Amino acid sequence: MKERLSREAIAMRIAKELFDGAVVNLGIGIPTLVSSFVPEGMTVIYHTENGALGFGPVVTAEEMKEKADIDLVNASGQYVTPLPGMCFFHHADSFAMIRGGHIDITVLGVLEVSEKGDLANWMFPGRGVGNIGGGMDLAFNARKVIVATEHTTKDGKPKIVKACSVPLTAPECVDLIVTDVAVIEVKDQRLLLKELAPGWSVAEVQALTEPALTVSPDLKEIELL
Amino acid sequence: MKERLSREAIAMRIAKELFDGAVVNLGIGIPTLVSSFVPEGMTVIYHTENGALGFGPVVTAEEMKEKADIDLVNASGQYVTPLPGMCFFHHADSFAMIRGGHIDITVLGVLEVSEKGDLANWMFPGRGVGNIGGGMDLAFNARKVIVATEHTTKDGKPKIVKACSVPLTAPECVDLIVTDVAVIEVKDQRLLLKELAPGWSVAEVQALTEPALTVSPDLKEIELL
Amino acid sequence: MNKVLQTFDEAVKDVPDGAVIMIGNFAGPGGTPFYLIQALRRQGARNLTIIANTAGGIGLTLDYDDHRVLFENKQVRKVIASFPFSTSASRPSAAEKQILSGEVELEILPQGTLAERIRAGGAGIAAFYTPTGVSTVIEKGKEVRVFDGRPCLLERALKADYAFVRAFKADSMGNLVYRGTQRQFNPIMATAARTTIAEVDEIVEAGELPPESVVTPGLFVQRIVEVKEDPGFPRNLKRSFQVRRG
Amino acid sequence: MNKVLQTFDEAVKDVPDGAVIMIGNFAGPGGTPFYLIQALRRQGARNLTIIANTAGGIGLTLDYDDHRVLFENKQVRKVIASFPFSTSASRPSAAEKQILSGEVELEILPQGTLAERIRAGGAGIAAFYTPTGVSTVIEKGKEVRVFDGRPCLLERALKADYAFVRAFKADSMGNLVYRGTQRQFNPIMATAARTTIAEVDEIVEAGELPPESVVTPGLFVQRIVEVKEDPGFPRNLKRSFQVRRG
Repeated sequence: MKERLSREAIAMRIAKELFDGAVVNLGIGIPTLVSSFVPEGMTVIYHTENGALGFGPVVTAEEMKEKADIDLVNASGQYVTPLPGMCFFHHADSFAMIRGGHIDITVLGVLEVSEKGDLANWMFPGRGVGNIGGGMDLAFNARKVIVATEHTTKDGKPKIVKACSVPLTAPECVDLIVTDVAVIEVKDQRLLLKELAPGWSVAEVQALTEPALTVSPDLKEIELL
Repeated sequence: MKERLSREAIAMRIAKELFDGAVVNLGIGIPTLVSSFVPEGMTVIYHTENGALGFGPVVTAEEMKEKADIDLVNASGQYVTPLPGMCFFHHADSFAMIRGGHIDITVLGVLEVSEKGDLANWMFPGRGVGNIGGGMDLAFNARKVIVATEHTTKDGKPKIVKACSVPLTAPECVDLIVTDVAVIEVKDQRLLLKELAPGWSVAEVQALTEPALTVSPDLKEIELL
Repeated sequence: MNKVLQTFDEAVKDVPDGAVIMIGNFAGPGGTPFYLIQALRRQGARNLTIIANTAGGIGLTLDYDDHRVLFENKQVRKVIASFPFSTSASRPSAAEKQILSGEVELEILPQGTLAERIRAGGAGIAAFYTPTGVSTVIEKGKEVRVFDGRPCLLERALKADYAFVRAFKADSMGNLVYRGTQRQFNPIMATAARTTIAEVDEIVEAGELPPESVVTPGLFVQRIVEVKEDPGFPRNLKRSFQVRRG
Repeated sequence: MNKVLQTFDEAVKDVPDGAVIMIGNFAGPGGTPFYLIQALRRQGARNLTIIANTAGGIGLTLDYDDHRVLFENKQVRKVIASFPFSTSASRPSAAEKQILSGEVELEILPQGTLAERIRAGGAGIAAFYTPTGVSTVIEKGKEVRVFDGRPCLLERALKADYAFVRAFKADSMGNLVYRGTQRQFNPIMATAARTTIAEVDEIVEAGELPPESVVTPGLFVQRIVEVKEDPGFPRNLKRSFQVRRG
């Protein structure tokens, strides 16, 4: 059985990296889903580039009419909800937090990630243009950079590559790669395969990965809970 | 009649340099007195290095018991009074205002000022030590630097000198020198004598001044009101 | 000392061709000076340099006429931004076409570098070293220098002739407060321009804003205009303002 | 995630010899973490580097035991300050004597440079160029570089192991608000230390501080201690606190 993990399952696995009191910035896409899987009783404090800390979940479609407030949005332009203890600040202060190393964990999307942990995620492939936004500051400066991604492109090509072919977001920045088939730690410029999706073998994951994987002595199946 | 102007009169003359809406930072000593002579109807906005803007007059000895508040002090440690429209900020923001050129006028004290407009006012003479405080940022960065001083030291030596003998606060920063006998503009690295205290001649002021003074074609008696 | 003007047209009247203008803008209309932008379109100044997070019309959130209208009206020569392109390949913005054709010059920056360069402009910091961007396209043409073992880029201050900012309330001294995430680039842009023009929901008397809550001290604000009700306001935007005011 | 501690002694317990400590302090006791300083004196860590506006005991305002007690107790090896000496020649501070004898090392800085170096430490800016100090004693040993025709000095970021800050209220998340001119160096020091300890008048529940009024976001604050009434409090200081609370 070679099922791949859903986007939600990837997010669930990443949620296990969080800790009580962690300050976390989530990128667009799968990363946003991570907030849905924070264990009960754990306080995770969300940061958004546009200057808010400690806000609550994204407003759902049903809540939109009642709760959407154009002055309470995250960096993806989604409406979010107020939470006791949240606060606001301007963009220079917000990136002082990022650049100053005050963000514990960021979760980002991926176009390509290299065996050294180089991350590329800002260029639109084929369009010749790109948006850097806040991702580059996060990739360079967050204490821990986790990337969330499908293991391969829609065409089946590896997204984990020997060297990135598109412009970098940041070199050697990624700490942990969580995909729909594996969890891989970037350690000493090597890729350490730590967890496999249910039913997947090392060889099968390696076949979808361009650089050679080092297999962790503690290799295990991904646990989501 | 060779009377010298009082400290209050020096402050009165400096007050004539203010304008409606001016943002002003006053140093310790004679400069502090300037705020007492702002013309009726003119709004002058005071800035203090420790992070307040638009506050009111210093609390007098009689008002002390009723009005002194340890959380409303100026950079000299004097209690000041609240005023509608005042606001507070931290030290980095306060000096961003100074360094960024947002202070229209600063009035500072003097140990020595040179013919080029070099200012020296931070070393305690004879003690071999000194306090820089906020004066150096103000001298370097305020749009207009006015110095308020007696023309000579207690020993009768010129405070306006060819070159400063004590460590500089800032080179070529002074725009206007107001003393107890004259008003002198620093222009193109020369000293332009513009006003004389009542009863004083050019020669008498020159005799108390080390560098040569250029006499303004519009030379007149100091007008205080 | 009167900073209050009655119309947005009056507020932008003196913007000359070739002016450098900072515009507060991020993810939706909350913190965008919508009416000032509209007035500048009517006023028609050309060859502008726009400094803003986006180049307008990125299609991320509510669809409304942000500063994309200045590109559509061919008033822009150069844009300095971190997120200059539409999020949708099928709906490229006016800026995207003009940038790709070479009609508009783009300087793209990491968002934190953009913000810090603006703050530096307001704070009299000539330049600073940041780690962000080393070994990426951002490095090109910039000095790299190592501090404590970490390579950093030298980045220069950004200043402007005008800043268009959006705030919640102003008092008559020009002090500004912002609502929620409305703050974004607005407070730093207010510090970095020769003339800062604030578009606000309400102007109150001096003393009505708690002095500890002021975010933009009045010395940074030269002109203030209050938003009046406007029947021609874009539908989507109006709906969201109703949400806000409700 | 509990940041609240019951005693000041507990809050400073782990300060090691040789630690770098920032202390909020300016012109009087309003924004000075009085009790944290007292606790550090009792705790006794030595060879400290103190980063503060003064070196304590400058005699400018109310006479009270600020961080001069750390110098008197010979706990300090180095001080980085803008206003290190007493304003009164006849009453030199402990720091002054120790600096002149060579016992304590002094790095003197313009106040704005001190503040900006602290902010840079918190903001991940490795170094910056400021015009202040060129052609003065401050220039010594520093790189001078001309930007837009104006010479500037290269100044490096300052960081600390601990920041002792004084605020008005904290909430349980560590968010801080300040009263009036109490702010001064406290908010920037809170950003630049590995461990920031806040001494506050009152700790309230999360949500009680209006979110737009928070000056120090909670992520910068690791420990919070509330000031209790203290009969041994210096007379002058107590009088002024009564003024405040009245």
